[in-house]
Amino acid sequence: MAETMLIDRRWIARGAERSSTASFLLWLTPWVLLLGLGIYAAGLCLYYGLNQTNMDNRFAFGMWIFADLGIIAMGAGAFFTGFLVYILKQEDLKPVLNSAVVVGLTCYSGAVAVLMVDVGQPLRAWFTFWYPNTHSMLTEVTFCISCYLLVLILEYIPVLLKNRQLRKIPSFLVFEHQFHKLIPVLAGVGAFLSFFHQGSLGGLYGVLRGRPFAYRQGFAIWPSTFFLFILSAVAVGPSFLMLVVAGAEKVTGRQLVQATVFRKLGFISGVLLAIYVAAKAVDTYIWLNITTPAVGFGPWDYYSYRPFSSAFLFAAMLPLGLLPAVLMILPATARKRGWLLCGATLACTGVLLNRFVLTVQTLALPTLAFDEFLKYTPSWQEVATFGGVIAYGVIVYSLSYRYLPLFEAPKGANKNVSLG
Amino acid sequence: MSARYGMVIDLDRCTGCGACMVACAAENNVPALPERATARTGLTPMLVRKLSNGKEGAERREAFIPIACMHCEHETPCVMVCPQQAVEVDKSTGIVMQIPQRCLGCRYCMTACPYHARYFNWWDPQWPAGMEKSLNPGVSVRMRGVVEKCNLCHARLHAAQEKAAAAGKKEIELKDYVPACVEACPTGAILFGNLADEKDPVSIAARSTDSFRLLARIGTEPKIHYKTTQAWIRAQADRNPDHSSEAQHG
Amino acid sequence: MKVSRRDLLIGSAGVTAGLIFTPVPWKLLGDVSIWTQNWPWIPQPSQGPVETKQSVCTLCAAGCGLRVRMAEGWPVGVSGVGTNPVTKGALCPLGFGAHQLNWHPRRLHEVRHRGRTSSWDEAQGALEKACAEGPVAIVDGRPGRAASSVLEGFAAKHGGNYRVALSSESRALGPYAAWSGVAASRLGYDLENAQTVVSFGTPLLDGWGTPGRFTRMWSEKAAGASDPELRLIQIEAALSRTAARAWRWVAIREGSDAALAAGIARVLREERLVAAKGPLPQMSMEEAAAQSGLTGQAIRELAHTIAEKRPALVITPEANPAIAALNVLLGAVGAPGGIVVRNKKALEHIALEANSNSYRALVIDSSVPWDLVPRSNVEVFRFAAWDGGGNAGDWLLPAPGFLEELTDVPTAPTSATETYGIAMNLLAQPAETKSAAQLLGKIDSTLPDIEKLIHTRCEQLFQAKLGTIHAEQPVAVAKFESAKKLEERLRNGAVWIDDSRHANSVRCAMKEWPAATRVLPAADWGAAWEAPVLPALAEKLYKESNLRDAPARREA
Amino acid sequence: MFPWVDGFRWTATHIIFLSLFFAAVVIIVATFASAIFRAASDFREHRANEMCWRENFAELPEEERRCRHELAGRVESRICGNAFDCRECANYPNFAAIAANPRSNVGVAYSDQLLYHRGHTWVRPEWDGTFSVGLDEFANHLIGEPDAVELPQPCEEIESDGIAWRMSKNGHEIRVRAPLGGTVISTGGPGAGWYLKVLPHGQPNLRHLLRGPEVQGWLATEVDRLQVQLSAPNCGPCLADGGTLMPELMDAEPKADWDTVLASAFLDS
Repeated sequence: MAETMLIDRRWIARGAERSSTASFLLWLTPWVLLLGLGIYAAGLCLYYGLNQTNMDNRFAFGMWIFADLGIIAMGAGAFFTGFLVYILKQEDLKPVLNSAVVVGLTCYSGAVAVLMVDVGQPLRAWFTFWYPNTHSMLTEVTFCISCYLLVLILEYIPVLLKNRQLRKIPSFLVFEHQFHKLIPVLAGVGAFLSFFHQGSLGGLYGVLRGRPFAYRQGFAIWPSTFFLFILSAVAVGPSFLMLVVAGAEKVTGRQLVQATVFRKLGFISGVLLAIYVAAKAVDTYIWLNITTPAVGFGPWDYYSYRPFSSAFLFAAMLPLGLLPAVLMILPATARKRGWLLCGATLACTGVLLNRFVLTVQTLALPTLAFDEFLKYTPSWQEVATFGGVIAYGVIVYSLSYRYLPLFEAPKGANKNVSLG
Repeated sequence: MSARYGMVIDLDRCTGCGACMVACAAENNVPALPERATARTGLTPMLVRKLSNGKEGAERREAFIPIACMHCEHETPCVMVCPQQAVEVDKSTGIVMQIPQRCLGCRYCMTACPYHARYFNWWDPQWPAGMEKSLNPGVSVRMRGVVEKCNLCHARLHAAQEKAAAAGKKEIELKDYVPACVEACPTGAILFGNLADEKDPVSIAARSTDSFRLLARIGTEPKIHYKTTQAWIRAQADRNPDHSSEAQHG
Repeated sequence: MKVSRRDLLIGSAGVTAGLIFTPVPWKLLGDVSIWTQNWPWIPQPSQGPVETKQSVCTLCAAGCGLRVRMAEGWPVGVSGVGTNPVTKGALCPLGFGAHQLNWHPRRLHEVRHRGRTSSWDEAQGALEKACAEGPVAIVDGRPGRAASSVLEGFAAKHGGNYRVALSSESRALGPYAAWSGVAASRLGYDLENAQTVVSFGTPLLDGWGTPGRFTRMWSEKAAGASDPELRLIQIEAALSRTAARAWRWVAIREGSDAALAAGIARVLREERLVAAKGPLPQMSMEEAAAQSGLTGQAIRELAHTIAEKRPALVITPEANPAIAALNVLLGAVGAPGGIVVRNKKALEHIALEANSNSYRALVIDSSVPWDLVPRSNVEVFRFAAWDGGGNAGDWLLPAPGFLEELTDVPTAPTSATETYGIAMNLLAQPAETKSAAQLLGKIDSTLPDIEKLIHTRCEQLFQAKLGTIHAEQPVAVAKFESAKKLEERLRNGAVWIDDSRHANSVRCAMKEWPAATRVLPAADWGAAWEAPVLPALAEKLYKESNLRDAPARREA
Repeated sequence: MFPWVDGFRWTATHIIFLSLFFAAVVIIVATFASAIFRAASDFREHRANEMCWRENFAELPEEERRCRHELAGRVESRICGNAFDCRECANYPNFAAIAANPRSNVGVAYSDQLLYHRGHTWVRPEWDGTFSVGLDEFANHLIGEPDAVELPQPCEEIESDGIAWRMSKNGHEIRVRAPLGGTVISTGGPGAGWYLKVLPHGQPNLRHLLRGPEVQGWLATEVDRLQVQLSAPNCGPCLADGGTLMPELMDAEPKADWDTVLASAFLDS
């Protein structure tokens, strides 16, 4: 607790216990290095063009798109927790709210950053707003993600202004005070936006009638994957949030939230996951028996290529879908932290697998009769860029945890003790 | 009246020489790529691919199939997905036009295309010193980072239209508008014309019994038709599972 | 201080907010995107008007009709000439990229002596010295050109020897020449009248002979038909392009062509399928079957199929008497639809012998295929427009490139009729280049100059009053009022064809059935392409796609 | 709407999609803007200072939000909910009626003539209607001789619970809260024994300031906490009997976590 060990004491919330500056920097170092490498790799791709990657005309989307879809699904915890707390008034989830905002912000900004490297002409990204093709799912995604990223930044501001030094500036403090009252509005808009882009990310592949493996029927302009993605995202968001907080607890060696919060997150996650698996099963059944045969493709033919056997299909549904749901719902297992986290991990893995299958397997599978099954391994530049995003997330979260009251619940609660 | 330009490619006449590919590249100022380029990163708006009946030894049969943009008529996949209208169907010609100056390079259209007829400029277009003098006038060079594909030699259509306009005609003479690949084919395997015109040889050929379209059941109604008398070649039109499951595995 | 900080923050926020309502950021965005569309390192094609010139391709001996689109004096595209009766608008795949060849990175711009930069004067000195010291062989790749007679004339005057590097197609006609005594350079294939073509591994559909001549015919008479007018039977170990598209593909063991030919010969004779007499192959049916890997029955059926639809013509990619003999058996030599003799008297060209050490030096004309490496340790002067890598010889002399040289184009080796065309120098010849004829002309100024030779040849054509000039409309030579007019037509890309039929009887005397000779399998790059390098765009065929195998690297 | 797009035609999807999207944008921007405007108006109407104080108060740990009556021993335990503004406290009179039962021997001197603010300042009414403001003994013992003092200029306005003046010692910034609001008449300093003379606007209400037994209890808890903070971590308060504070504590104990000590002593975040 001596000043020398905490050079940055004055920036850390009063009374908050934090590890010594040295050990904090030690923890940051590897992540900063990884981030540096990622920035270098991204720089290569921007300067020399995408020939730095191992993508090609047939594998036009690679690891990055998978990463984006995965990251954003994980980031769904942000809008969903905000929705629960502010709209559905689940006050007891407040302790993880700030944390959720930071997770969401890092996930979304990271994903957008990768997208900017992924496109061939990043400087023309704004054309989408200038010549929007409203039939395209990607337009929906672009509009909503950029919009929701703005929302997340705004939601992050009050958290940021809670920093001990920043709150000493009256204008900040007053603004924070006023802005905080309006946050529910943003939470509502954010929920609306991310609802749509989580969906349109699913639609992205569902509309590809040229790729019968991904193509799905649906309602109005939206294929069924639109709704499945929303469902899976909100199902897995709380799980991921739980894992992040648990990770933070592991790293800091402190208990940051009560077990009841975990229980609640787990329960919500579990229930939604169960619904998702059910819906997914129905969708898969329709797809196997109606959608795919209609365009002259044999559904089981998709799974006749190694390593994408039909085990993939069932894995995503049972051990990585139903099982975690049960683990997180049943009181017997949900009471035990270990089982709860295990369930959350499985759930996240399942949804990631689902995203992987939809992005990568879709492109690997042949469409023309004389095509063959394609293989693709990302180049080090792709991997490094992705690693950079992970590092970026860890760094931002660590800094936020250290200097902002992520978990310190507001003490404003006025408990009056009556006379005597 | 609006035309619907399309082709009927006689696979029985294709010897797989590749003249169409080179002629197409020369006409459209497609650069030759750096050493690292492969068959999967190449720029071949017109691409001749090999077909086989999957058998070995004396039983083996091979044929060749030229693949270019199919200029899908219905729910054109690439047009539907492009976020910023960089692809559009020209209503008066039915040609699917790629607008490289507007393309963001997101490659969504490439994943959408079931025919893999779209190509991404992975490298800066470059020519050996002086060779840029031999570039075809009227066809602008595409920059790195954008998607390109066959646009049915739009420069030639433009020339034909100007010629017609100069002669005070509305309709162009089809003989003035012959895409490079059609012109180059040494066996005359590629028949090009206006599918909207009942009497046009191409629409007659397209209606004949031994003509077919690739993945027709997907329902995008491509305007490139193929034609063969060989059953095993015809069988490659659709992805017949039981055929593929024994033939395609590697 | 506190207040000022607040003002600063609010102020900056206001500025950023206000900026959005000024045109500045939007203009900036626009300019940036325009910049991405005109990167300075991206070349802009010329906008100049395009004019079309007609000529004859000189990249191999086939002499295909060539239409060149020129803008601002540079070729911007080539295509075939539809009115050319032989090629009917076809070109080989490489031809379509040929207009970029002159900028090929391997283009020769300087005289090289054993890898070092040298000068024309030194080269000329060395050649003069060589001529003075001993016999010099002058090797020509395409005999019959005006340039050829310059080379020939020089050889004659300076005690040298004029030699020809025959193309495989010409060599393939050798056996018939040997049996009939007619010069191989006068023989050709009358494909147009053949009904069955039996090819022993000849890339007939892949640029053999005059690309387009056979392919066009095949696509009109054979493609896709179950019982075609023209039957193409491909006998080959590998499933080549031609085998894949042939009416029948007979898959045999590598290098067993002669054995199969013997087998077929036996059946033809024993079953009286042919009238011809003459020697029989020693090889028994069993042996033939064993070697070729076919059953005796299969061979028998094959023989029947061949004999069924006449005239039948057997074609080999190389000189191979053991197979050529089949043509004698089938009576295809000297008959319509077989191997015919062309009208014009041509000299017998003396082929370059394998071991040419008896000379003081070799002068190799740029028309000689780069792959020809005379086994010889004498001084070699090789003319070439491009460095094919590897066998450069002592002197590497930069010759005029594509469209840079005025030359006439004589009959193609496989043609059934005499033809004649003129390829104009549509591009100015670079100062640093000289053709072999030009250098020899500098050494001996009395040699005739090509321009004049072409004049005289046109004069002769005009006098003979034979054949037709094929331009937009064909015009009989007899209809021309002057040689000048005729030459002008030819200079504008028209081609002369001797379409007057003359029955030339040929008698082949074959002592005994020829012994088998090894036949090399045809390369994937079947086109009779003779330029040392391929056009840059050709890589679309083998690197940016899986259509063809990459050409063998010559550097080895 | 998009005349620059060739062949653009309005379709139902355009209208739905774009209107939804722009509605979202408008809401977002409007929310942000209104927050800014509200904050601005708070400053204009001088609510800002009090809001800051209340925000800070909300963040204070409980032991620093004890009710004055608990300190005076009138009630077992009570947390203040009115940011120490007893004028707003409904129960104040009832509690005030109960007899005090203060703790003894505080270990730091205080005077019954002075009214104390929780930020360790005192207020003394002067004969001329002005009020002197100074640092109490506890603060003096902590800081001793400050390295620098940054006092407001005469005629400057200070607001109750706002920052009255700043001092620094050994590189620590100390922000002293004003016990009452008004116009600064004149400024003293460490030497003078008082720091400011303030002329309040109208009749000042000093009810929120501590007096008599409350002060004793308050100082006692302050000293206790100080002991805890200064003693090595994880060992309870030694000298539970109090004892007297030594002067120039900050110089005496440079190693201690003064940042926290000062923050809690001067009710800073």
